[in-house]
Amino acid sequence: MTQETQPPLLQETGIPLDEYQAIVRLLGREPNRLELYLFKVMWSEHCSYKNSRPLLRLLPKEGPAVLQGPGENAGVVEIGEGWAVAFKIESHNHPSAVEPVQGAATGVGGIIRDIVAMGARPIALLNSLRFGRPDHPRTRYLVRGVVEGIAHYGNAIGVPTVGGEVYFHPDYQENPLVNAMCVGLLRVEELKRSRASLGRPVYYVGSKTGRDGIGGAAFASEELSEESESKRPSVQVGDPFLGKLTMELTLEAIRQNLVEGVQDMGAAGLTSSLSELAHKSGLGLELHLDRVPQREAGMNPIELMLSESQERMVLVPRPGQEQALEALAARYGLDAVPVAHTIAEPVFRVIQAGQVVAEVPTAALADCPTYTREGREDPAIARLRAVDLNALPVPSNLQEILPRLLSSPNLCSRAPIYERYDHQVGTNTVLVPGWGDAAILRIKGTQRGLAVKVDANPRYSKLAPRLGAMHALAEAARNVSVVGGRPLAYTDGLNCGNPETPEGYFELSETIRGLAEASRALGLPVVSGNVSLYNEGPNYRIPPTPMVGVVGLLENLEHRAQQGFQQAGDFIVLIGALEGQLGASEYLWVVHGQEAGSPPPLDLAQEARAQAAIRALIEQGWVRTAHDVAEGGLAVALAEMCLPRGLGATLEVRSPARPDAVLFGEAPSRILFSVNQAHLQAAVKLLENHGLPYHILGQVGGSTLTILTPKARLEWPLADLRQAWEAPLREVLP
Amino acid sequence: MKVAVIQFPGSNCDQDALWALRLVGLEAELVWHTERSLEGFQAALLPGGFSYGDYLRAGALAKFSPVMQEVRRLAQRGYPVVGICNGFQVLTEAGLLPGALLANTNLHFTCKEVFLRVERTDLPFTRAYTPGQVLRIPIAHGEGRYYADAETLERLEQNHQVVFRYTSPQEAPSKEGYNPNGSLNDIAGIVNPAGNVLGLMPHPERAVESVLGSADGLPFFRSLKQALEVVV
Amino acid sequence: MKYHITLLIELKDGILDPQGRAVEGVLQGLQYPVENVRVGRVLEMELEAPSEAEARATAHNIGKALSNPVMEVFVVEAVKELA
Amino acid sequence: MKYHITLLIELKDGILDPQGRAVEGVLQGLQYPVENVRVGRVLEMELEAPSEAEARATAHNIGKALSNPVMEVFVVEAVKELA
Ligand SMILES: Nc1ncnc2c1ncn2[C@@H]1O[C@H](COP(=O)(O)OP(=O)(O)O)[C@@H](O)[C@H]1O
Ligand SMILES: [Mg+2]
Repeated sequence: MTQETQPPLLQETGIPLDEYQAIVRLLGREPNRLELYLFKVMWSEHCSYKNSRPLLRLLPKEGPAVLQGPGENAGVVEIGEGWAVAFKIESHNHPSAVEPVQGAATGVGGIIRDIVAMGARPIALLNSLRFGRPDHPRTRYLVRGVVEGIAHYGNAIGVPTVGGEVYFHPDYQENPLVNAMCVGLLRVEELKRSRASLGRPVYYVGSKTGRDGIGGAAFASEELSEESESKRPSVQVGDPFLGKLTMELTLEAIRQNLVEGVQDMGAAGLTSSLSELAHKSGLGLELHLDRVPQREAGMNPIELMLSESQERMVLVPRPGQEQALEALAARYGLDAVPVAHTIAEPVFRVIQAGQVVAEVPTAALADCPTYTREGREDPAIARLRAVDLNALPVPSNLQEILPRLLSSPNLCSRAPIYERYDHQVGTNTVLVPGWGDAAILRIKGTQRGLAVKVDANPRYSKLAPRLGAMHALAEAARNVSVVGGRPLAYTDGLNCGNPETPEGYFELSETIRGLAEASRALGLPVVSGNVSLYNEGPNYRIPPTPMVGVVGLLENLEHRAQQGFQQAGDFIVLIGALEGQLGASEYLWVVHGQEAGSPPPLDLAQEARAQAAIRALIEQGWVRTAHDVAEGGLAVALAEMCLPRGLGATLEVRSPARPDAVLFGEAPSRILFSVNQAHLQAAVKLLENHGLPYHILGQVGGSTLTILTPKARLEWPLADLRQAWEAPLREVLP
Repeated sequence: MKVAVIQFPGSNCDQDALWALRLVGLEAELVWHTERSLEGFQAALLPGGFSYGDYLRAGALAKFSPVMQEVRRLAQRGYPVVGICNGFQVLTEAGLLPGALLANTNLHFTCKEVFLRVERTDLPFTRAYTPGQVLRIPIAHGEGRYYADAETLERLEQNHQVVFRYTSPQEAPSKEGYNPNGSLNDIAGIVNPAGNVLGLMPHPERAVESVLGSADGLPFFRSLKQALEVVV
Repeated sequence: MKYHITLLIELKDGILDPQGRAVEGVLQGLQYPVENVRVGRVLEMELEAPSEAEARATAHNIGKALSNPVMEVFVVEAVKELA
Repeated sequence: MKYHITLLIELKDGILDPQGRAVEGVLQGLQYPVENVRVGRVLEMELEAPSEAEARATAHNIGKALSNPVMEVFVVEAVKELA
């Protein structure tokens, strides 16, 4: 059959013929229009992971602390004293490209509901953002909108936004990335899953259903084109006020032990939340559409089933608690309606006005065919990676390079962004944005704390997807370690291009393989995540962007580190090599205008030792200032340690290597820390015992950053560095 | 000596306020906005957050909540009533404090540490401070620009009703840049003429433990505790 | 009877309106010859009332309840009977 | 010539209006018989233009520039010549 001779319904829904035939096989008959739409959304990439599921199996998911791995609304990890953390990352790239404020806001609302669905109280939000060139007006429009949307929702619902990262790169110009991560805290015994027992009423709680974002999940799986810009589904609007009430109602119902199962209503709305609830419970479900609270008159079954109206949850009361649940909802002024009930026959049955309007086996909706494809590296990327950088001239004036790097949009101060986020509501934020490589949250009533960070370097991943993914996990974990947290597990937001092209599939597959390898080497399981594919502009793919969110534990909060120098006279020690590499570095891009070479090699065993060593130093109480050496290299890392408290440093770096590689080159597994004289020897001994190379570089003090190299004395007044570092993002976000 | 922490739909610093009050040993309980009686409470705290989503105008819709009648009664009878951030906005909207809080001049929500000078230490909220003491306390608001007409402003100053003012840190005095929202006369917090109803934009409950970066808000709650012990 | 009500709530003259200023800056940047830009709110709603006069009176009360006399003024911009 | 322009920017029908809903809930709680409350923005400004027709045309362009076509619609509510 050709395109023209396909049944009109296939053209309308965009379901490929082979999938349609699979549907007919599963049903044993032709589906009706509504049923076909149910398949369309459930078999979309966003809901079915049809291109990524076989690859995701490669990721290690087990660990002694893991209570819930991938497969539920969020992963859950035990942290001791009866507590556990639930966390997950979620993308909202396409909605944010269409309407940045609401796209970002509803992304935050959605990930919060996933955490609440596990029975956890959200205690922290993070976000990972990618935009195009900062001087482009559309980029400014997107940055302002996205930041406003995140602030609007997170601030109002009262969950602090404690961290994140932003990267500007021309390959995101048309297709920005907006991923939000949420971390929640729960008592182990209150862990909830998306489950219902037989014959239970299933309650719809929260906001009414309107024609919002019809087909959003399917939309998320299409490339952004001129056409989709005009096709714009009706935009979903976030309502943090109702979101807050819905969240409090759900958590209170769990605390009072009124419910046996919880499920959020996210992408693909009623269809996905109810059919998955039934399927995971090994049951069927009968849904009465007439009972669904509706905001607009005259909504048809397809609209009701596909609506992505926000601030809705599904609660399954325990037997006898129906009235209590309804009374609780009334207190919050929310709708709580038994719209469905579970049945033994494993089918998803939709009833309207007494008629069955759709009936499909629950397993069929879940059993989307998966695809394993042929991947092939884009030869252009391989060529870029092979570029010889040794021939690059060493700049004559090294002095002027540091301020230039500090004012690069990827390295400059993020304060104009995080100042707009409430990062303290909840009074648990011990390390606020700008003061550490990871945020720290305390757990009230214990000595414990959590360290959280999300990370991904698009340049590394663009030039070497597998190595880049390994770096992403290593760096996120390193950031958690340098504040004193022991990494427990991670969540990953995989943002890639079109998997139906060999290049796109190659990048997705390499990224996951890299993550898997780093996971095993670092002993970190993945407990949740998200895949967002088809991220492309009109004539290019985004770089594969694996946003890795790591959560770590501090057993004793007293022992933690921040990034800024705190005490004049302290000695400054570098763990790792003095020299970095130019390949894929920020320096190479900013100063030489090139994105080429290979990202630095990564020795995962040394990485693990470096992280263990810095944690031990912090745990001993010897180190209270530590910072990892990342983009921009040694000089930038040192400046970042001077700026928080305006305390300078004088250091000597003696290396025969080219000075730009020493000062600005990049390499993993490198950590700077400061230590007072009394503990210097012990600290050094500890590094030796861990088999780590190290260098004692100098001392803290003064109001300049001074670096003595074999050939030159470089001296920067901190005031100048601060100015270079603080100005650029203020222009984008005044 | 029990403090009622009023929960409007959308309040989100209610638990934080409760934590801070209990930290100094005060008895405190959450009270849902539909309650019609504050019997048994000797003080009320209106916490920060986004009551009714801050829709229309921050604090504008919360003033219609049933519990506000009782808050008003408590205030009239001379009991301490505190509004922090959104709570301050509610108190001005309800007419319990003069003036209004408008959008920050930078037009966006701003969360950061600011410095405050304590202008009065004879109040149930400030007795544990020393006159002129400079505090380091976070703000987190989008509509915190204090405004009142010239006459009201004049009266506030003459009656010494300004309790907290934005200022620069002592170690780095500066003439500008310290007022985060464009408040007239650098006003961060005011009190009614009787001295028992106080509103402030900064969050003392976020600065009650050194682990949170500052404990400069602790004396605020200690003062309240002292004052309430005297009431009994 | 059902009436459609339009209510405007605006900042009083003389009160700094940073949003208005920001919009003015944008428009002037686009070469529009504008001045004194002020940004306020418009509320539209449907109201049940026995007569237009009563609808107007109720609208007035609503405007009073929803505006803040310290810095705002309100206008009942329109009262239209609905079919 | 100088004209006073009033521009209304409102959410499209069908787009959820959380503000309107919250206001509606409060007004109904106060026993006002209202429904379908929607909250939008009103912009007032002074505009230099050679004629009323041109003022109106410019106001239209301004409305286009300031509203978000994904979610909003605008109306040029009034164009009045100033003394
Ligand atoms: N990249 C990934 N790595 C690990 N787990 C993943 C990944 N992507 C998705 N998952 C898991 O697959 C499940 C389905 O994800 P998703 O459809 O995003 O959930 P939800 O509908 O709750 O947003 C979740 O348990 C999620 O954690
Ligand atoms: Mg979910």
